[in-house]
Amino acid sequence: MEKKIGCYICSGCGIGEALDVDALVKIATKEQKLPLVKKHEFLCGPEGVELIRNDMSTSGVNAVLLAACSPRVKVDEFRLGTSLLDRVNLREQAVWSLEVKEGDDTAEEDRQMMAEDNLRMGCVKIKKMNPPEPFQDPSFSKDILVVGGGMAGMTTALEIAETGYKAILVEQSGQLGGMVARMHKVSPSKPPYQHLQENPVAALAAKVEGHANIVVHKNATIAKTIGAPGLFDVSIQNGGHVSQVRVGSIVVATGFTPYDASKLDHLGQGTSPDVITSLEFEEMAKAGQIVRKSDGKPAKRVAFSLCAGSRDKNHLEYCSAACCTYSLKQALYVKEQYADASTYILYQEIRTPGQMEDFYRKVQDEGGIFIKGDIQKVAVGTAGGLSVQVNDKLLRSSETLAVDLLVLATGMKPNVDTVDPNNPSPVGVAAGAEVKHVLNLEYRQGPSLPELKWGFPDSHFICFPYETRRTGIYTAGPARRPMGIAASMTDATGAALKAIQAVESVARGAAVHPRAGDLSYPSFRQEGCTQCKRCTEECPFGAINEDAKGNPLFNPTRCRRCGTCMGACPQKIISFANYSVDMIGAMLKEVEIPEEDAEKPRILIFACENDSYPALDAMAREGGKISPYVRIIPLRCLGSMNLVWIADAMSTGFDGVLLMGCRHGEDYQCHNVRGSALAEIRLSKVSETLNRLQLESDRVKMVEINIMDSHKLPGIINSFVAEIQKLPANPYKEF
Amino acid sequence: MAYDLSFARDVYKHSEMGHWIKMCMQCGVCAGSCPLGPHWEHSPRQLFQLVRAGKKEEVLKSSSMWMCTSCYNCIVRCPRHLPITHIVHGLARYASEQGMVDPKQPTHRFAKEIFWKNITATGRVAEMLLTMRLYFADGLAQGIKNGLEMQAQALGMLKTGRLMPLPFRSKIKGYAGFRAMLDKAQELEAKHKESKA
Amino acid sequence: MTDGNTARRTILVVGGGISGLTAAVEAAEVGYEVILVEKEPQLGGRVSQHNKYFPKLCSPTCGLEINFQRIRNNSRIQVYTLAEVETISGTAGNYQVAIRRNPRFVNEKCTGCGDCSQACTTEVDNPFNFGLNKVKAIRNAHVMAYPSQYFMDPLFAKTDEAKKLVKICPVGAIEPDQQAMTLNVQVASIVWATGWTPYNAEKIRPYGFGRYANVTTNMRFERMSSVHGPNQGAIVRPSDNKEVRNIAFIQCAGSRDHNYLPFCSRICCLASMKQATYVREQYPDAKITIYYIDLRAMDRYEAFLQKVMADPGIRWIKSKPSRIDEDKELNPIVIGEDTLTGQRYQETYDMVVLATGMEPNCTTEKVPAAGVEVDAYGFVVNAGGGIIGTGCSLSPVDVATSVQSGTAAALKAIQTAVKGG
Amino acid sequence: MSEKIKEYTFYPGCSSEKKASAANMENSMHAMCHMLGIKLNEIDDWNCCSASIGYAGGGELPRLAMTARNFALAQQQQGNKDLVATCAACWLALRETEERMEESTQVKADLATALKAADLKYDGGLKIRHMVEVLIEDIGWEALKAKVKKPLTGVKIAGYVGCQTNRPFSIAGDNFENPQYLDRMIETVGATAVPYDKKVACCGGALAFSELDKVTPLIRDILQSAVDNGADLIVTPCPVCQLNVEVYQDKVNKTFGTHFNIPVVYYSQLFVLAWGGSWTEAALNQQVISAEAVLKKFAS
Repeated sequence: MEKKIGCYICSGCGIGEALDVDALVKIATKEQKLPLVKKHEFLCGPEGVELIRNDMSTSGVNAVLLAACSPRVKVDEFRLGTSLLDRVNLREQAVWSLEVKEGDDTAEEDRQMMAEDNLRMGCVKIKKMNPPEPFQDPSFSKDILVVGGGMAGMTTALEIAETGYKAILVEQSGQLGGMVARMHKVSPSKPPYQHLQENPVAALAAKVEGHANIVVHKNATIAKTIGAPGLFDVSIQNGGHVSQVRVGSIVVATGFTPYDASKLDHLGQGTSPDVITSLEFEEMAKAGQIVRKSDGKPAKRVAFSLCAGSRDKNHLEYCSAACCTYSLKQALYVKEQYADASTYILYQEIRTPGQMEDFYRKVQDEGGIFIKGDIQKVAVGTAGGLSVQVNDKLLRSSETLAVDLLVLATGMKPNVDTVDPNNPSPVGVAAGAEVKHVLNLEYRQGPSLPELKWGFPDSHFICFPYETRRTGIYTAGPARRPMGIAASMTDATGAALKAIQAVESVARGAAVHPRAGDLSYPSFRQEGCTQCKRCTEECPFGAINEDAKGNPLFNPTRCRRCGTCMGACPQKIISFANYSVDMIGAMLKEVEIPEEDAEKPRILIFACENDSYPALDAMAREGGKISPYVRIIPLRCLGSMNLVWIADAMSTGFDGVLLMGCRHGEDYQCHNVRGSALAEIRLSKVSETLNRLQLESDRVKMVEINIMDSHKLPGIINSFVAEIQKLPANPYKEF
Repeated sequence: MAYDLSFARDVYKHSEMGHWIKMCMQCGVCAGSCPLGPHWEHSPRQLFQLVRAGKKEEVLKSSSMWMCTSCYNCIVRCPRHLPITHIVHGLARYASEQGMVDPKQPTHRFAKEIFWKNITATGRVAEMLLTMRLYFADGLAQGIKNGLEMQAQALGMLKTGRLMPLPFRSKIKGYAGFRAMLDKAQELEAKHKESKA
Repeated sequence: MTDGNTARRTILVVGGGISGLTAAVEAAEVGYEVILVEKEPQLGGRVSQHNKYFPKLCSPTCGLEINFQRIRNNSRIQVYTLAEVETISGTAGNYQVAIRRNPRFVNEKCTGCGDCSQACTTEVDNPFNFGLNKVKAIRNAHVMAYPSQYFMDPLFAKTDEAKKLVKICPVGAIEPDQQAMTLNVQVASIVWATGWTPYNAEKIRPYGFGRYANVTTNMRFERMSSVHGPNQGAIVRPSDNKEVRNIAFIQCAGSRDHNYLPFCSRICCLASMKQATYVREQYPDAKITIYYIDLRAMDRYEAFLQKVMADPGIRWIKSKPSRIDEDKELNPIVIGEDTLTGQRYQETYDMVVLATGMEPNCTTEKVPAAGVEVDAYGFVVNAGGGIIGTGCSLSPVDVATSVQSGTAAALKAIQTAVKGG
Repeated sequence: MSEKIKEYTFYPGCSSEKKASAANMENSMHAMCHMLGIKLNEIDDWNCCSASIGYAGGGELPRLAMTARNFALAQQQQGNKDLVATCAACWLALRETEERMEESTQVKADLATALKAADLKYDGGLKIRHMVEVLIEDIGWEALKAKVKKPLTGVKIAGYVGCQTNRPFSIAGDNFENPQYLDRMIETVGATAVPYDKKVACCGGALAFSELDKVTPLIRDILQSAVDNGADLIVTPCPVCQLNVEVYQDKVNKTFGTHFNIPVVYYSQLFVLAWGGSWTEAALNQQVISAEAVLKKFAS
């Protein structure tokens, strides 16, 4: 269908007073040659919207350019049923952000110029914009693979099945239940938060195994996972037998391994058979008799050493979250068996958050003794058992306890293979014949999930805890963060939702987080490719595989639509229907560059639309004023910034370019994980470009902008403009 | 060996409100709430941890529980609702029963040897007698010295009709029953202790 | 308003804080219809009042903005602000809910131009900043508020000035005569995400909040530290606006305490550590003291504890202070016992921040439906059924756990819809 | 007068006996109650409550039994009329005994056995009241104010609540850290309540007997704060507080070189005076530190 663009310019909210709207109409009509241009004094009002809708139904307008306020407001009003919609920000940028004193003709002229340039860029953009066609494949699957048959995995599978989807549960061992199956009882999860609860594994396993929507594979591992969300082909290996399933998404719930106690000599491990781990203690309690391992005598005096290997820079640096509570639980086991039990909790900090404080009190009420201190020495006791010397911090003395058992509350190490995201291994290197990876992904960036820290495979563990950097693959339970049983079950339920959401989004051809619902995805003009591999290496989500020659093999359903590949590509072969190197290049070239002697520099700002752009809006709302010489182009992510645009800007005559992106580094805020970091790396190469153009490298600068930095923006922008003004004008203006 | 729980268990059972000691979470609120804080050997919190650690000597010989003014600040502020005032009183009495209290401990001497005898002798306090016994507890010479030091106070009270000049008072009418009741109560308490032990 | 088929796929989310927002967008992105009800004029809940998140020290506004973006881009979510659930009847799969929509006095024509606020001369205590400063009686709660539509204080709406403002608005958005109305909806399931209120520190009498000018609370401190707060982010003593050279944070102010909130509020330790970094950022030489019982930096937050502990200017005293006094210069004096040295202390500070905990809103605003179990503290206990508690309705939790919980609640709500009860 | 006589069972306690340390409290209480139409029926042959220092010699049961005997006599003689105490320690002992009987069936049974040895029994159900609660709850602030004939205008008073009428059982639900009732009483009689940061500080209680040196600094602080805040007078509801703070002023002055000479009176004395009572009716003649300079002009 022929694109027919309607352009609507609002004169409300002071736009009409500040700007020559008729001149704007003229630019859209005469200069940009848009077929239908109208102005209205209150475009978002019922009459304004009706005007547009009427044109769409009667005049065949199917692409709409609105020149009014920020695209972040009045979204509901302008939901017009077309994907070809763009908004030119006149109000916030060209009116509110500029200081224009009454009668200052120059300032008024500058303001008008900014508005006109904004409109020009909008016109070019809408012209270049094509409707995204959602990616579809008739062989999409909505089934979901769950790896790991412990509490988290079983819960995930059951929740998926109960919602009406099919779950394929793969468990490495011969039975379901995982770590919890080896436990005696579990800690309280319901009021009054004091009583031990029966082990839930058997009941849950029976439900899972009996569920019509769940297929269970035991003694099975994943030999290979190829494909992408909706189209994952998973090879399930069961002994010598390999079966293939196609699934839409995957939940990794492979749990944890207790920290290796053999590394805990300093806590007495190896001193005596009576020094055991909490898991061994669970098994002993489950078997029925709590006894000294050395001689089988009743173990009535039991000490529990918390943080055994956790919160320790020589071992696990993090807190394993559940050990306090499960040690408290184990103290009650002793009490259950022996009325005259003596139980000692050797702790650093008791961490029983929320209502678990009641459980702490319960254990005290049952006579549990809490000693804040470190184990100094463990020796075999004179009458068997152990003598444990503790640096008692509350008594400020070294004390020795006689106990029958010392239980080391070893922490949790996630059972998931991760890879350093900054050095992803190429295909084939890490994936050996021996199956030791959870998913064995056939991804160009390696068979493992990228880690964030300490081997945990997520990306934004505060705001978007389920997101790994592999689209459609979610983690649940202790595989992604140390947690206890109740938390794992909640976590598993959430992961089930994310997995379901992924298959439903894929079915609609829509992106998942963070550009949820986006139907666009990049296409690759393969004939232009020089096999430089930048796109395949840089995609933060590993969406792009490679063929043997190094050509990119793009997987649309792995794509999060950030455009990092587009920014990476020196050949400009990667484009979205509605976002491309060509489009942004054409927009910036459309800006009118005043003559060199006009003393009106032009500064281009590329602003990340997630944080910087909202901050610019907030600045405008708060009355912050910036130089009228800047022209702002929002980007999906600074990762999509292509260096060609800098060259284009310079050759067009812009005097400077300012890049505004999110914080990167360890505490990164980039929604696409690596976008702003990659932009900075690319920028380090820009001086080369500038040198080639014989320009000062100071002309291009990148700043980290936080969404709350609205108050800092005038300073940042205006001082950059001032710096640029100190330089001679860009000599390319004349060309 | 520390943290042998036999002492703690004895205290839990036999010291008034002693079982609450289990519930202390060692936060320290009690210590800063006590008006006699500067004079403590151990704050209540420390006493409780020492009890749990089995430090019998240290606990029972501590002067701390004799420093209680019964102001109840610790009780109302304790986040675990431990009846600290009562626990401390209980420990004081427990120490006394075990014969572990320094015979010169002034509050012990006053409370046990003078006050309790005074009230149980007649059923009511005889204030003048109480005062005299107190002053003369360390012998005649010290008593006269004490008395002279406090002469102004006593005279003021006498002049305003707030001190009975006679040291002795008559028993309450139902004294026989009162005494029998106390004996019975003591007997019951002793019996409970045996059965618990 | 909803036909039967839609109703069977509609989920009501009560509460527009981080848990409710999450439940709403996650369910909508699966493909379900969502009605999101929030009692305040804007979404974002307690999170929006925070200056920064721990452990990354990034702005919560960033996390909220992406959620608002998800709402803007998703036509399946219907948001009602200034709205409260009055009654719930029916059963799982088929609930009838009466929603009271309180008047905003500014209709949807509002363009957010701000002319009315500028013209308005009446100022009121700013509830968003806990009354620490004044704001116009017609306004937006804060610059990033969503929706950006203005609102008017109900008491102001009755005044003559409010009527005069009608003419100020170029688009006719101001309606001081707006009345509350009831909206009846039919939904399959309900996510209860009404969150929490900071514990009223005035009840903790030994600490003197409310009597002593320089004793404040952690939530007030968040606002004081925010660039959009009452002092544009300058951390100063409330009594005289002087620089803060010596500040103390008191943990478990009200929490883990049978006199107040017996449970642990979970987030306060980390919140105070975070606030210590605010102080450090503004005052490189300031002395900071944190009084605590146990430092509860759970799981991966341990790294944040270690990071803050690396600051040599922070003293950590394992002690729950007994009380606070005040000297003649209005300096708070913190009194207690250091449990690791056994020494009693009496320390004078410029300012003391009480790390108050979370009181579940379910205690004061009970779920208006039969059969919803709550525990002794007023937290909802999920025991199956079509009304699903989430986030701080269930337990005092941090943002990440709220997101986790909200996502899980979305699935349970969808399951109810799928099964039809 | 149409007011109905209100009757209560009354437990005065040892210090309120004739020629005992709190005789001024006792005398003024009777005058106050008379003016209010309150009849106090004293328990015949009551015994000591064992006070806060009784624990060293008496175990829990003997101590509780002493109060149980008072309960039994009260019930036997007066039925279940509310049992009122004026002394802080006495009231506390009554409340504690009541509480422990409620908490433990064992304690309850043991006390019954002990009482039986004295041919007594207690069926439970007595309501324990402090005199201040009677004034606030049964008479009411309005009525207390309405009776004022000679408002104590211009007198600046520090309301010293002390410990045991406040903790752990607060009066009429008032606040532990900053109770209001005493300041309100001061305002009710027309005087001015000065701000007083030692309002609930401890005077040392019974330790004044055995550890006077440790207690005098506490008393000094209580006095110093009252004087610093401009008080002419200290008022208190507690006989131990009154005794320690009044009688030991001399000792404090000697020890610390101070010059305190501030009267310490009971609330009952203020009410009697303000309601038109005489100096003697208010028992103000029984002060060790005379209040004449401050209060005499209001006496009828």
